[in-house]
Amino acid sequence: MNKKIGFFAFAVVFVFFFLSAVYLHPFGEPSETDMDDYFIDNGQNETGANNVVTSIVFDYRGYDTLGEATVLFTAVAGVAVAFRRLKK
Amino acid sequence: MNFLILHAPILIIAIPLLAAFATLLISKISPKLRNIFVITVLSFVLFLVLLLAHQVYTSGMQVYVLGSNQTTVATPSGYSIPVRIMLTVDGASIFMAIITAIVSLVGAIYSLSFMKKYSGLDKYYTLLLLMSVGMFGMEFTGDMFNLFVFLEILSISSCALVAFWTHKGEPSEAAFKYMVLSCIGALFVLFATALFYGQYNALNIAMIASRMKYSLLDKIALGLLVAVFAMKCGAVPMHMWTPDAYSKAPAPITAMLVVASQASLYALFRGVFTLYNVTLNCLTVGWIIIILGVLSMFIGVTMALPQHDVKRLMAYHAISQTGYMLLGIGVGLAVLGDTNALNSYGLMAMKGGLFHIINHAMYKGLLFLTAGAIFYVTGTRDLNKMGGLAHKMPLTAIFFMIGALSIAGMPPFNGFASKIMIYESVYKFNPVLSILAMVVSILTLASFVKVFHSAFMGPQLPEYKNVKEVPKSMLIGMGILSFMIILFGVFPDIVVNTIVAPAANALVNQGSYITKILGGA
Amino acid sequence: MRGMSKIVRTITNILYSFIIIFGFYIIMHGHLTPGGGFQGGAVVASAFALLVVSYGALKIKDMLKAKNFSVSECSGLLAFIGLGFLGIGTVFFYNFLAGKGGLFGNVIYGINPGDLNTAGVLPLMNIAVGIEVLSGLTLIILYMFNANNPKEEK
Amino acid sequence: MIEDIAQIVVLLIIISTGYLAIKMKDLLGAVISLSIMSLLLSLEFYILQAPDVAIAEAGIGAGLTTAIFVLAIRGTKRMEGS
Amino acid sequence: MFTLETNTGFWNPIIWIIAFLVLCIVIYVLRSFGESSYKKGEQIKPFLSGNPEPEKGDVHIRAGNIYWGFTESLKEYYKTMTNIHTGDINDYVYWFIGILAIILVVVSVSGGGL
Amino acid sequence: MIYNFPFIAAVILIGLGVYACMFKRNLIKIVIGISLIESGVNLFLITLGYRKGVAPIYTNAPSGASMVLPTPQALTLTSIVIGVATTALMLSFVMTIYKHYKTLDARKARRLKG
Repeated sequence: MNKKIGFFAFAVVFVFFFLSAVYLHPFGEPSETDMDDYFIDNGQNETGANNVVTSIVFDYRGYDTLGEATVLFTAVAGVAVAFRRLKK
Repeated sequence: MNFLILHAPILIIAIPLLAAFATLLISKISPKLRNIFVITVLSFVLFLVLLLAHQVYTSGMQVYVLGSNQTTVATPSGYSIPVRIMLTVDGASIFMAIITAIVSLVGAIYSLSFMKKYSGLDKYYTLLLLMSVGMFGMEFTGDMFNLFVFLEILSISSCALVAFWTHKGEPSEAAFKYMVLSCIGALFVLFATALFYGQYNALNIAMIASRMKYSLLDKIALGLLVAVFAMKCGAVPMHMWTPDAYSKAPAPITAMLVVASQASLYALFRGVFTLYNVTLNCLTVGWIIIILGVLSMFIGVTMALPQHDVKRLMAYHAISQTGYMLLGIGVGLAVLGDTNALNSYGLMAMKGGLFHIINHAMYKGLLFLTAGAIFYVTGTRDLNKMGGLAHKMPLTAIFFMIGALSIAGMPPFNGFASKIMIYESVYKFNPVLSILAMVVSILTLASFVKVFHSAFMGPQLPEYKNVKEVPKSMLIGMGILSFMIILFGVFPDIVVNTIVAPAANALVNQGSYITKILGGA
Repeated sequence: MRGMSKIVRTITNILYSFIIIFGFYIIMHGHLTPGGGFQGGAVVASAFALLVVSYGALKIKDMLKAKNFSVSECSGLLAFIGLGFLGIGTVFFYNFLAGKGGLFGNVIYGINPGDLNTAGVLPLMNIAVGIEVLSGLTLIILYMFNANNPKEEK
Repeated sequence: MIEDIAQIVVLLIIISTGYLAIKMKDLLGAVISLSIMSLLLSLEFYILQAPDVAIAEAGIGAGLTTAIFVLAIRGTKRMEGS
Repeated sequence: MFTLETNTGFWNPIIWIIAFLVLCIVIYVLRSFGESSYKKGEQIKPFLSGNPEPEKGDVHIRAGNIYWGFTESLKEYYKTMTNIHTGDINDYVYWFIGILAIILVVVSVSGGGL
Repeated sequence: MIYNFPFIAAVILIGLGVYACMFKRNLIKIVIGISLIESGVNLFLITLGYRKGVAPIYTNAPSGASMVLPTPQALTLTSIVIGVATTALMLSFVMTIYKHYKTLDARKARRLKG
């Protein structure tokens, strides 16, 4: 009984996810690309890096990368807390 | 000073972050130095937040574009799209930041003696700083993906802190449950971000808002955002992780977890009000939030009554109080399209909800800290084993009484001021909701009478003959929060007009937010 | 867990240095070719994971010390955020070295093989993040490995 | 054309390995299946012209995540039931 | 300065504080009318009617006994509620996905905004 | 020719992950499920950024070719590292739970309820 309702809810959510995949722009033809065109056109000028992805990761969205490094640091601290030796 | 004000938005986030990285190294030198360092950093952050708050209230919203050659110009010259991450500090963000800064500082001060006897304290303080970084980051960000990143920082650090006491299994269990739910939630937020990106090729909140079409994909994204953030703030019936995590975390962390849930609440409001605003079907979404709020209020308080673990009881009350905030904001959202109704009671309901956020952070934090003090001296959280503590701990008893009266909405404390705003404005919207809110308030009082009676009143029990008043740093922590409660209770008008009203206006006025960032488009 | 057979150890001995060098190559050339701090850090960390698995707990205690990795993780992060702070004369995270000429190279636009020193602070950030990621991931492996072998710690 | 077919095949194998990862009773097998899925995912990323992500996915997803999972299974139990 | 204007009414904490102080004074005055020759300890004994004085711990009403009637009368409600709060991680995800499904259906069915 | 099949594949991966989180009792299986959701979302992001063209790297790129969108790749890079961090932390919680409870069954490992 409970499982059936759960499965029904799962099915509804899955249908919505599926709809979102179908209703998006066709594969390979993004509808608007102005932000990314900016990166491709000006990335090399502004940062001097040939790899546009690197220039985004460390320059345009460097703050995200800082956050991401922090996430890893946090996880390491969390694992260390979980396995630390307890004071007797 | 000008330098500080100009760079305050990033300094508020970057300084605790730097301190968190340095704390591990510093505590290898000396634990005492580390304690002083952490307190100093958090005090400095509070100072910066107040400085920034003054700036925001005098000259409007602050924008800080990271990595560009000018701080405030969002779009590169010749283009009309913001490409860099930006921090946007308006009334609502700074309102939440004030709460975060105060409670983090109090939590750190309280931890000094509360956590003294446990090992792994270097990681504890690191994670505590990271948790406040996560909250500040969520509150200041103007970028969807950045919101996801800081949501993850917040949830990972708070999960690690919930599982801090590893000598028993339950904290790990609670942390695992919280972690699973928040991971799924964060990934759904990322999916919603991907939907926005796919349609509008933008990650900036203002840019997405200005291009919003409210297509089917936007509706799916809205549903995901509402459900995830309602789950993260503990709305019934997705609240089950809340009592587990709140009751098993160390007491100062629980006080901060309350603020963490409110940061999620802020993200919900930011999503609904700033991303969508009037494009969405206000009445429907408003009623969804109202129903979640009413369920939270009622089920939270009724589940709290029979509990006998003191922190679990308070956690259910936290759920119930979250319901008030959802109710107030939900009413504001439901009448968002209707200018007359919005001015006559909608804005007041939102102000009430927002005022309740800051009040709740203060008194619920205080209550969890007193519960921690009880645990510190008795070693148990079971109410059935307590009694007569007021004989030995008069100050804690007084602090508890202030918190309890405030949460129950007893005049003249601050809880009453925000509750009366919610009652009156919601009564105009729908009388039934208002009456229900009052009933919940009475039940809240009833269950806190129970806690007060069984923990503090009664004859002195033989097993607690040797208890003493808790150490000074814990008293200072509780004292600061009680002082704030009394201050907010006595001067409700000043508080509402200076910090709550700008927050409500910032949420409602989507247009000025977009114009400030994208220029007059 | 005890270490694996001698064959595995011999192969590991030869292999791990190459993997580490390859990882550092990826880190250094992050702004020119695919790769960067994260990818290279992950590759180096997988070399350390290989060492951990093939040698077992007894010897790993002496070779890889969790304390050292913890220090290097913190210092990598401090270097990263420090590079962000250095730009605060204009804005936090401002790339203050890019296209400055002299030691930091003149950028050639369009399609070219590129130079190691052109991208301003990006290579430095790559190195900082690389150090952080490699020590962070190795620390996770070490902690989980030590948690499995509590008896052999002495 | 040929690329599209290759992509479809890779995606289908990804889905089936993902299905195996949640269906297997043997947790070690499930983790190996997950690791194969990660490897194919990195191939798919390469087909989609994202070599940066492909390296990251191959190193982190297929290498380290698997190692962490295997260590966790060693510390607990191998079989799902019982 | 102290008055909080809501649109329908107002709320002034100072009035309440003054009222509270007045109440305290009244209570103090009433208390001063009481018997001044009360002696601690001795005058309890007539109430006990010769029985031994109970232990301190027994006199205290423990938390589990407060509001027993309330929970007893709402037994059915509490039974359902405890059944829902299973503490099972799968059920937590169940509820989350269920509410997500409801919200998605309601939002997408209800149509566009203004 | 293949229409939106990559999107659909990504969504199916997400669905498989959610299914595992809802119906699998084993704690490690739940973590595997979350790993699957994350892979699905990553694939979804990368697929969003694809258009006919070459990788966005100027070194050795053929001249005149258009490039795929670089932003989703940067986002995915971030999300992969976040994924390994969360997975590691969750698995360490699972190990701690096993140490104290001696079980991985979600229905037995629940001391917190009510």
